[in-house]
This record gives sequence, C-alpha cells and structure tokens, in this order.
Amino acid sequence: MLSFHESADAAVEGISDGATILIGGFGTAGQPIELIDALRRNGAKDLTIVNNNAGNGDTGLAALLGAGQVRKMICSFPRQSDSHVFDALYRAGKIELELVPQGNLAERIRAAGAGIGGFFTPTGYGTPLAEGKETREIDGRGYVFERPIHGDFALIKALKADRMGNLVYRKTARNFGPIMAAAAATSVVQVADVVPTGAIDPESVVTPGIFVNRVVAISPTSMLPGDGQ
Amino acid sequence: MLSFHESADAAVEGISDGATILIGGFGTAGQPIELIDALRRNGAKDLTIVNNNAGNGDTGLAALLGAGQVRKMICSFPRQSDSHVFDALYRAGKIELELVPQGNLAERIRAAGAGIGGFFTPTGYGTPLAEGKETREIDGRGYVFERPIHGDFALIKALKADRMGNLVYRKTARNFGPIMAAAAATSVVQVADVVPTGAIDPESVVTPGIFVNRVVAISPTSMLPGDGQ
Amino acid sequence: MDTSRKLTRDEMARLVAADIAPGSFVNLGIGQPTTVANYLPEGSGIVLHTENGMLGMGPEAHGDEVDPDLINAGKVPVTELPGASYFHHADSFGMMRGGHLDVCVLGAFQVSVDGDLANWHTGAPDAIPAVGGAMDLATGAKAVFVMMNLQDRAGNAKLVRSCTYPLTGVRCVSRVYTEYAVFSLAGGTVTVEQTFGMEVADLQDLLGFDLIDGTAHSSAVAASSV
Amino acid sequence: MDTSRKLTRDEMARLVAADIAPGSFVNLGIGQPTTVANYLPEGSGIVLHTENGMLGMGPEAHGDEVDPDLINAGKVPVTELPGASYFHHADSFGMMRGGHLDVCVLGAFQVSVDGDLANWHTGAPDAIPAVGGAMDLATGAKAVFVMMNLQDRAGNAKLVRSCTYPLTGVRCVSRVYTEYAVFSLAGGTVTVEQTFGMEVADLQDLLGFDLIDGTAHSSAVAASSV
Repeated sequence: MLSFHESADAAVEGISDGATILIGGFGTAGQPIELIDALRRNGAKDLTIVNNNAGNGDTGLAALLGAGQVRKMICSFPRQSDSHVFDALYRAGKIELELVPQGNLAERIRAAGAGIGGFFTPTGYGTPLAEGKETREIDGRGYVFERPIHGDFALIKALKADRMGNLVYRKTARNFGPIMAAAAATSVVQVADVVPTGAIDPESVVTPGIFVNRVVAISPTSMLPGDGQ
Repeated sequence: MLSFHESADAAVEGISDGATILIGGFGTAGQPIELIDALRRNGAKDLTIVNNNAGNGDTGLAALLGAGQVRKMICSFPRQSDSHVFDALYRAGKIELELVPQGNLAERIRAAGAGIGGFFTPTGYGTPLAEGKETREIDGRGYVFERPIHGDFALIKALKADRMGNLVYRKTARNFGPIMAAAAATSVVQVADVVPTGAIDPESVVTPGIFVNRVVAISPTSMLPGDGQ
Repeated sequence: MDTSRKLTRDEMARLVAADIAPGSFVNLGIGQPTTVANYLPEGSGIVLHTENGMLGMGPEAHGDEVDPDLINAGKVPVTELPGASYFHHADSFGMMRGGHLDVCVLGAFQVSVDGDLANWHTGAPDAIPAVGGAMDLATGAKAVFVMMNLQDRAGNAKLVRSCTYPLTGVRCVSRVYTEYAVFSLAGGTVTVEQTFGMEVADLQDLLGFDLIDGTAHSSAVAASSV
Repeated sequence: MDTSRKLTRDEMARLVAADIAPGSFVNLGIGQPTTVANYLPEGSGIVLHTENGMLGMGPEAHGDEVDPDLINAGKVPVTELPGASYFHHADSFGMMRGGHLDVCVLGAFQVSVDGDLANWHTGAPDAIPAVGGAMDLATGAKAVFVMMNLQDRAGNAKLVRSCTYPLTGVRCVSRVYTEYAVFSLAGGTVTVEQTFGMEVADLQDLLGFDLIDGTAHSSAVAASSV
C-alpha cells in the first residue's frame, strides 16, 4: 500500500535491527540524504547496506556508518578520496565488505525485483571476485553465477511522485532508484514534489507506482549539496 | 552505425536465408507491418521468427508465413481466432514451433540485449514447457534455466525517432520493441516521424540510439488497421 | 447474495471483486475474469495491470475511444485512466514474476487440491498449444484466484485431487470461485467458504475428497466486515 | 606525430581519439582516458556513455553549468549534449555487458600479451578494494583500449607476459597506448604499431618477449587513410 508522509522520520518507521537496506545514489547524485539521516535517528543497528559507494565525507551514508549502525556494506566502489569513515571502520575490522562489480550489483538488484532466481554474467569471470562462485562456459565464453539482492527497505530519491506513486527522476540522479524500488519489500522515496495524478505523462513514468510504498516530499532547497545534515 | 532509409524495402536489405528475426508487436499493436511486407518481398527463406503471436488474418506476419519463408516460430501464443495461416502450416507439419511462456520470451530477449548468458525463472517450473530443461531449487522454490534469444535482425515499430536514433513509442504498442532493438545485431525501426535531434526529452527516451541501426519513416496514414498491405 | 441457488457469471465476478482489497494491483485474465472489472467499487484505488505493458488500464474502449495502440492482453481496445504508465514487455513480466501484483484472476480447466493450475492446454494431441502469459501470472502474483464452473460440459469436476491436464503452475491457486461455492486452498486442504444452491455434503460427494466446512465462519466474517 | 621522442599524455589521448571510428559509442574510464574526449573530432558523431546512466555526455561542467544531478562515473559534473538519454543502472550496464559499446578506454596496472587486464587492485594486503564498473567495461565493450605508461614508477614493464596483479578481465584488451609505442594484441601476439623515441628492438629488450614489428605497415595505413 502507498502512503504519503509528513517527514523523513515518519517515512522510515519500522526499519529494525538486522534489516537489509538498499540506498540509491551514485556518489551524492540521487543520494536520499534526508532519509539516510532519518535512518540514523531511527537508530536501527546491524544493518546491511547496499549502495554503489560507501559514503562520502561525513554526511549521509558516511554519518550512518560513523554511528556504528552498519554491519555490512555491499558495494562496488567503497574507496574514494573522501571515504575516510568507511576506510577507518574497514581497517579496524568493524565492518564487513562484499565487493561486487557495479554491473553485477545493478543486475542482481534488478533480478530481485524481476523474480529471477539467479543469472550467469560474464563480468568478473577469471578474476578474484568470482572466486568460490559457480562458473559455466556458455557458447565458448566464461560466465559467473550471481544471485539476486533483495532489500527489506529501499531508500531512494526521485524528482516527482504523483498521488499514485508514479516516479520520474532527474538526469544521472536516476541511477539505482528504479531497480531498488522494485527490489525492496518496502520502498521509501523522497521527492522534491508530489504532483496530482495525471500530471506525469504515462509514457514518461520511470518507476510505476506499483513499486512505491512510502513517499515524503523534501523541499529541494534543503537538498542542495553542502547542506550538512 | 545508424542509417535512415527512404523505403521499408531498403531498410530490410541484407536479410538472408536462415536468419533469426525478432518482430515486435503484440497482436497488431506495434506490429511493423510495412517492414514485414518488405521482408516478404525481400524473399529470404528458412527464417526463424520471434514474435509473441504467429500472425493474424492474412496480412503482415501471417502473409510472411503464408509465403513459406518461415521455418520456425518462437512465440507464446500462436493459436488465435484469426491465426488460420499458422494453424494450417502447423497441422501440415510445415512449420516448427518453439512455445515459450510470454514472460520467459520477454526475459530471454532482454537477456540477449543485456549480455546475460542465462537465468533461472520460476515461470514454467513443473509444467510440460520445462521438460528437458535444467531446473534448480533456489531458496525453496523451483526454477527453470532459460537461455537468451539473440536476433540477427529486429523489425520493430516506434512512434518517433530523432536523428541520433533515440526512440519513443506509443501506449501498449511499446511492448517488445525496446528489448528486441537491444537483442538484435541489426535493428530496423519504422517510425511515424523522424524529428530533429533534441526534440525528444532525454528523460523520456525509451530506446537510446545505441540500440538502433536503421530507421525508416512510414507515414501513419498507411499504418491504420485494415490497410490491407 | 442469495445462497439458495447457483450463481450467475456476473454474481461470481461480483464475489471475486469483493475479495480484492482496496489499493490492490490486479491482473484479470482473458475471458470471464475480465468481467470482474465491472464490479470493482468506485474509489477502491484498485489498479489494473495488463501484461502487454500497462498499469492503470480503464474499461473497454468504444466508438471514438478505440485506439489500435491501446489494447489489453486479449487484444481488445481499452482506455487509459489517470495515473497510468506504460512499460516494455520485460518490465511488465518482471512486475508479474517479481511478486508485485497482489491478485490475478484466471480461468481454469482444472485446479487441484494442492493449488496446481491447469488452464493452457487440454493435452489433446491435435491441439495447437498456446500459453501466453498464463504461467507468469500463475507463478508471479501474490494471490491467484480462479473463476470457473465447478464441472466441465461432460459433468466432470474441475476441482480435482490431481490435475490430469498439463499444468500451468504448481501450488499457486489460493481461491476458487464457482457457481456453486467458493473454495480456499491451503496446504492441500480445501475449505468451502460459501455455497450457492448446494450443501457442503453434496459438494463433497460431487468432488470425491474431503472438504472443510468454513461456511459458518465465512458468513460471520462477511457479516462483521460489512 | 613526432616519433623521435616519447609522447606527452595529451599526445597519447590524441592518438587514441584518432583510432575511434566516427559514430562510435564510447566509454572513457576515469582519469587519463577522460582526456581523450578533448581530441574527438568535431562532427564525428561519437557518443560518450557514462556508466551512471547516460548517453550523449558533454564536456566537464563549469560555473553555472554545474548540476549535482549530472555527473560522470568519476563524479565530476558534466554537461548534456543534444540527443542525450538517461537510463537506470541495470539498463546502463546491460548496454555495456551486452556488447553495445564500440570502444572503452581504460587505464591499467598491467596488461598481458593475451590481453588480460589488471587495473582495479594492486593486491596489496592492506588496500581497500574497489572495482566499480571496470570489470563490466573490460568484459562488455567490443574493443578495449588501454592507455598507460609503459613502466611503473619502479621501472617494471606494465605490458607483461602474464599479469601478477589481480585481473579485471580475461583476454579483453586489443590495443595498448603508451608514451613509447602503440601495441595491438591478438591471439597472444603483440604487434608494435607505432613507436615514439624507442626502436622496436629496444622495446623488445625492455619487455622481454617477442614483438611483431608492424610499424612500416601502420605508417602506410596511416598515410593512405589521410
């Protein structure tokens, strides 16, 4: 069921210890920072977080990591120039890392939403990231077997939602949003605007409302970078 | 490389005997009838045709079947009230049929475009359509292994193309177009209009030009049903 | 609803419609299930999916509304409701197979006590097989409701211990709506929820396997939910 | 280009750019490969892909153009060209893995004579591993070009018989551009296409394996293609 919420805190209610959370964004583009901050205030621990990266600077995902709420990161690119929070936790042995090639990460999330039990991908074949995994030669090419990544919750950011939960995104901030919304039991979306039903062209809907459970409008002025929440 | 053609006949040049052709459309919605007619005139034989259905009435795909150019149909729903051309060929043992559940058909085509070597689907598990196929239990559920369906050519219909080959579709005529464009070595698209680059909103492009090889504009008046080509 | 006589097809459709929760995403199969749409309550927020790439499907199109680019899975021209969306076939079937549809309603040749569904092929050797999206719907929807007559034209029961027709899906059906009764299926047990023109004992004789009588309970639930 | 001295980084980028056919779809890796964009000829119709969900990427954004929702794979603000399109991550990587990109240009720690690529992990035990989209690009693009210095800082050759660093992809690299030479790789054979400030014999001494001298042929081809 679809619901609209007054605050990010209300939108993330019910996330409990041990949950797997898919978090949208590639770097800060599409990062649902207010929802992540609300998850930090919510206090759920022992989380598994799926995100392309492992936090930038000291805000958003980095702050959630810093608060000690995350047991495990599943991501493709944890190490960045400003990923010092993750780096310190990792070196101290305080966080688990499952490193996944970015395309396999995306395809595994997509598989979860689409009901695929697993698939063979050429990405990673013959590399250390395929170690211990089932492999198969298909038509002369090597493939690795990969499994879907389901989320208990997804936290994503879109540009607009209508009252049916249909979403559109903005430029490269779209990234993981559509596939994460479909892969989570409960998807939570922060949008700049909620518009009336019918205000989004049916041909241009990117995420149909069927994949959306909770929506909260966060005014875009507070979504500018450097807002420091 | 992308090219624009003056006629459907020019757009289907080079399709040779034995080719696998993905043909868009669900019933007549999205059926690229002028391209199919051109393929009939082209005369290539021994074709494998992938389409959801196996022709309606006596035009389009049915006419291609009637011309004896098709060795094998891969489809989900051949039997329809007006599929008499296919029915007669099938009963006479003159055409091969690979029957694929519609979702597996779509996912297999999508897999071809996305470089997936194969995948496990729950659809068809425990049914005659899974006979002889690899099965696997994953998390307590039965799955069937399915392989990608690649095309040598795809013939599809879209609403508009820009000069970069970006496509948008119209309503439920979208159906198989986007996944077939990506799954074929050469995709051939008939559109109602070619518009200048920049005339399609980058957020609303459904098939990016990277998946489009040949475009031909067919005036929409000749695309009305009952035109009898 | 009058339980002293068997249901008409429209009454069956009304019963199914009443069992679909507000706000559900629903796929109605080709044929009789399509008529359920006529009984979905106004303002229920129920959204119809058609597997050929649309959510927010409206009623059948007539006259000037007819658009060859806007059809349902049965290839019948339909209309678009506000808040609709279009998507390609792989996305549409991912939606089904990924468990996002709350309910699908299908016709059937046979349903077994275990919830196995047979609705795509009679097994006749000269038949041209056609499956369409039936297997994806049976496998993917959270709840699969079947609407069918209790017996075929030859008088054979269609709710059976074990299907003799080729299967569409395994252990997928949870409810069966017939002209004589509504059945719930769970873990190999069949519960009669409501009867129309037949007693539970008569149904048991007809079907030849044990039935749980849930009619008292169901009426109570129905009454309390009004 | 002056072959009597080694190339600058910009000259390397120019060489790579010249080897990309008009109308190609191209992904330029983070770092040095990004500079290839500066040398793509006007009107070439070459379309740049960025794996975070865009085709038709324009140059780096400056000043008022900077938009936090429009970045490249290196998280640098970029611009949008006419005819651009946006798509989600699974579609973007399907595009890569499905073999739709004509060329990708990557940096490398090591490339082997078989075309194996190592560019994501030095294997140092205390390093935090990060792979990003490198493996998908290496596996998916029709042609993988590598831009790198011929030697690492310690003077070890980076074009090697067999990679000692963890692999990114197997038998995927077809061309290697260095400051001293351009190499073609095919079937375990390394051909020197052009040299800059070194003779083929010197390169062979440095690398320690057999090289085919293709420089005469390549110059002829280059001349005839002008």
